[in-house]
Amino acid sequence: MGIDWVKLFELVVSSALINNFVFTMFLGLCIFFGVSKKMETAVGMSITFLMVMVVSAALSWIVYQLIMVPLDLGFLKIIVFIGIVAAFVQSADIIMKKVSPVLYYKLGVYLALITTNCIIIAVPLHNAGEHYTFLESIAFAIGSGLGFGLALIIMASIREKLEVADVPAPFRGLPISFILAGLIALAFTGFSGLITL
Amino acid sequence: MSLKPKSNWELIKNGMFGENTIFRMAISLCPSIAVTNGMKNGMALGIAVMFVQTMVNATVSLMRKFIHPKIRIPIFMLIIAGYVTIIDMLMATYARPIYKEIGLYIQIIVAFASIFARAEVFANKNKLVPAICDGLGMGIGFLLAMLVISFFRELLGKGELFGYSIIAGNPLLIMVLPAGGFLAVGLLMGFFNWIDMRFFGGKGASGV
Amino acid sequence: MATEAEARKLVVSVSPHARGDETVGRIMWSVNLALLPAFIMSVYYFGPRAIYVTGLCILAAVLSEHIYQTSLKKPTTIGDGSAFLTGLLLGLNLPPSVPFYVPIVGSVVAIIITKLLFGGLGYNVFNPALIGRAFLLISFPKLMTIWFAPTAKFVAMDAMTTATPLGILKEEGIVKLMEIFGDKTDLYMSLLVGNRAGSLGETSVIALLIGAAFLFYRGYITWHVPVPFLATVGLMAWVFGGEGYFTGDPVIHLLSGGLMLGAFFMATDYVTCPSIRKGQIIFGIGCGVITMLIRLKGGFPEGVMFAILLMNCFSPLIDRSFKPKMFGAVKEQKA
Amino acid sequence: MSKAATFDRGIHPKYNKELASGKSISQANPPQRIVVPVSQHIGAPAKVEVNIGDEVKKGQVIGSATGFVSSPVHSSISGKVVAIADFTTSAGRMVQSIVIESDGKDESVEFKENPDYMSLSADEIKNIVKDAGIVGMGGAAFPTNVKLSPPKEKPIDAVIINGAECEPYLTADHRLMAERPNEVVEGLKIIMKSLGVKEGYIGIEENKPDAIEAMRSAVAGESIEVWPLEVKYPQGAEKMLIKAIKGREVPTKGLPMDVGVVVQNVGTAIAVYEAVRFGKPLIERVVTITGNGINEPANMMIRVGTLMSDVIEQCGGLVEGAVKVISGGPMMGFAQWTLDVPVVKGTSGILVLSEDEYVSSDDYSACIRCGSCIDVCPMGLNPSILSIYAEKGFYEDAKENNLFDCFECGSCAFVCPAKRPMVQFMRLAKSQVKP
Repeated sequence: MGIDWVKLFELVVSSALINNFVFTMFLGLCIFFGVSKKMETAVGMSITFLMVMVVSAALSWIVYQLIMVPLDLGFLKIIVFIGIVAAFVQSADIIMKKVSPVLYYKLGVYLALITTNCIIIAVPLHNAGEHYTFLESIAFAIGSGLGFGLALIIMASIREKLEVADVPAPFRGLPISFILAGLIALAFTGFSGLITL
Repeated sequence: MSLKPKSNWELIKNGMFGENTIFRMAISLCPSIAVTNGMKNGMALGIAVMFVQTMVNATVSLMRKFIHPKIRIPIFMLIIAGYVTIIDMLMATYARPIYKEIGLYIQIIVAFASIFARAEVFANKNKLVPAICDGLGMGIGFLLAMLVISFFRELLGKGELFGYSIIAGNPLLIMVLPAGGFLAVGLLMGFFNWIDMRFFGGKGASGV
Repeated sequence: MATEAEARKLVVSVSPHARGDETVGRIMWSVNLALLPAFIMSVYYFGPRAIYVTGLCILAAVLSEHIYQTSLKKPTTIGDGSAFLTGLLLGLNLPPSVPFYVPIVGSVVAIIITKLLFGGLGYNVFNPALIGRAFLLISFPKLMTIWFAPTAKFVAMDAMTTATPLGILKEEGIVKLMEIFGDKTDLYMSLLVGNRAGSLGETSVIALLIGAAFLFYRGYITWHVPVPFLATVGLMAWVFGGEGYFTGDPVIHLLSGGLMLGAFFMATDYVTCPSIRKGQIIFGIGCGVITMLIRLKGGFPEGVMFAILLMNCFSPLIDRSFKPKMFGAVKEQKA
Repeated sequence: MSKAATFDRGIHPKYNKELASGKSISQANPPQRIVVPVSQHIGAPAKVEVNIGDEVKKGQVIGSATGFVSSPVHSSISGKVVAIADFTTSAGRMVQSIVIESDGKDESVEFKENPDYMSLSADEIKNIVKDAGIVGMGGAAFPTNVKLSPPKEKPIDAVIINGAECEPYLTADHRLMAERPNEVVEGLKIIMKSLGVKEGYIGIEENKPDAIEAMRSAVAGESIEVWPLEVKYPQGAEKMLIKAIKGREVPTKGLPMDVGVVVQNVGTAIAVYEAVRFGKPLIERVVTITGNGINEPANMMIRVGTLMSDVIEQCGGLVEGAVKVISGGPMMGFAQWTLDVPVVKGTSGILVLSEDEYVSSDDYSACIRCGSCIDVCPMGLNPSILSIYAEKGFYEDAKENNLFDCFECGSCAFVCPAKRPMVQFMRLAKSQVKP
């Protein structure tokens, strides 16, 4: 069975840069604006997100393609996917606490935030909608995770700089962050057309 | 939050303005940009959220005596997911063209922090009628925000409202694109903060 | 004796009591001056439209800064020449044919949204002129891509529309480009003097180089950004720009598009590029890579603007990752 | 050695040394009254040893050292103690000071001469230096005997005499080297002896060829090298000087002795020589009085405690339009609000700026991140970000960016096109966080 590596690679790049979740699909904005204030949290969040996204995409794909599609239960995907994500996050939380308290101390705080985040649930939903293969689903999850992490880290580094800027009072905090995100999105349109899937 | 119980009208008003999900609380931001490139889409999602919010609040309020506190989170999740599935299927059936554009975001209502938060903070502690009012207020507030944002974006970006041509000439295409969405929300947010500070002595949005 | 000192009102301030001559205004006006040759060439090739478009940009930029600052009761900073520079750069980056509202919208977006809302000069994350142009390109894709052949006559715009060399290269290939310009030497010469379609101020490479040389001489820009930028573009054009590997023509890519204007006048913008030298080299290379990526593979014929804007996003991150080499840094430090 | 030694980065301000560099050292008139602060040095203040009404002689101890890092003070005239109270010093602080009214006789206590000084032991030298109240005369005023007593685990292998005098305008060290080179060398030899060091260096900026010449002939036959240094500010900062001559970098938060070097100022070397050879305490020093705001620029031997107003009067007074009086050089000196402050052991110059030399930094603007300051900071810091943090009150962040390695040389402020008061920002931040 031949694996189309080029397509997988393009999928990763496209979901990371061109169709960046944050800048072109507007997902995960709460987290994006919420945790991009400090670099350290942004990095921790990015790592956690990437891992959770990949694992939940894999689990969801298995459940969806191997159980739900054959049984014609596709309409239940929202409930099932959120259940999978919640269960996985919960167990990851418990396992991490037991196995690596250090890692838990560093990343655990973000885990709690993840279940209610649309970006995690969007990946399996998108995969199901596009009928991706297993590997494609994983590639999409990796790309999305990388893209989200990239967005978070860029945003955090700029916001650290903005922290000391004389932003007019009504625009301080969230409004200027939105405008900033808009300008970054404007810059990211430069990537459009780079890869057409 | 408040010490004395509020009247039902106050609850609705609070949701609409005081604690407006998007402009004041700054949660559930994703759809504020994703679906606001046209008023039709914005309204559709706003109504969907209003429906889910109100129903979830009502259900949680009714069931609050029977839900064991330890498992309340998964239960809330299930309730929310249930209603989202209902609205998802309803829209898929009866509003096909709109659903094609914003279907993913309808499904993602399931992960809205605002809906979960109201269930946890308010509905779980209050009787049915206040809970419904709270949900309705929050929902209307959300709908209003959607309408305001999409009004500006559609008008500036396409020169149209609800798809009807309003101004001729070259519109600012960027406003209906992702970048313009962020810009519109940011500028509106700053504008509302300015009004709040200038005329009501507020300190600007809490939020992040 | 105390009375003498008090009567004289001695000034007390913190050291140092000697200061260099450089001021922000002097730097900004020098950059404006350095753009003069390019502006003159744009007037030569595109006629009064060049004055009209650039003038509108400058006027709108300076006015919006002034109005914003006075309405917020802040001291106005239009004297430092930075708003003028933004307007001038934006003007030189526009096609000659745009209707009057395009320069105005661009300047307002550049000054108000990109610069002043972020806290004014020094705090803006993006190059204002480039954001202004990107905003316009996305908003008015048709208007912003109507190019005119340089008429080299001081007449109204009656010239014929044509595509930019990069546009031709992208859509129809190098053969067509040669057909239009004759042989390679002719092509290079046309590109060098600026006898081609393009944005107002980007066409004349010679004029831009004269300005850049002036800035180098004054020490306002260093090689750290432009040289890696140009080198990367040249290298990538050579390696990936042709039919096979290592067959591309770097000269065409170096001389066309907004590369010279971007590399010397906009990527070097103090505020939005990294301030540490090592970081500037990374910044320059990044600009070059993205430029060529977009030119060769992307959806736009020209990538300089987006490349610089994208690297602007990374500037704070780059600055964060590179620290200047500290005197007496202790090597085996344990955290 | 074809190229003059130097360090990385730094700036080239206008030196303006020609105002005073040609003026031979002249003797100032004995003052009618002196004000002697008990703390003219880094470390514990001296303890007052006289009472109001006491008669004192020139060279008499009037304040005694109160610890290891401390230094005694002596009267520089003969007369009567008239007041002991807090007075403003040139650094702008209020310090307990002893005021002595001259009796006009200029009687001196007897100084213990010692022609055979090279046979003294290291400890004897240190004691003489300490009792003579000698402190670093370049400006920092660190007690010299402490520098001569490094802990055992930090062996010293070189002594450098700092003749760089990189501060613009100032010429006191230049004149001393040109006029009294042999005493500098003798002082250096004494210091080397007390530290048991074989290598001695004298670093001089190239813009003082006559001083280099004089020192070269004075060191003939000794194991001492004279090094011309590139003309660049702050060449005379200890760490920069060591880097230039020995190529060693003093580690961050470290001292010169951490790399086995002791640096002493030219004036200090002469003071050491005079103390050890003639038993003379540190009661006078050479001060450059210069700038376009003074009528007659000069290099003068001035008694410690003489009021600045007194000195300025002897130099023909201030010109019309003099706007700023600075104790020290233009880069690191202190601006004065009154001229009734005494010349102390660390006062290297009195600089009077006229209107056209004066640059206001009142209206500064936001940092435009041009990076000029990063290019010149001799310590390799990022002054731009430090100043922004200080400006906005993010003092902890400033500290994390090595705020405390800044020694306030002012190079960043000098080059800053936005005219930001960089040094003020650094001091503000330093005052708000613990090192």
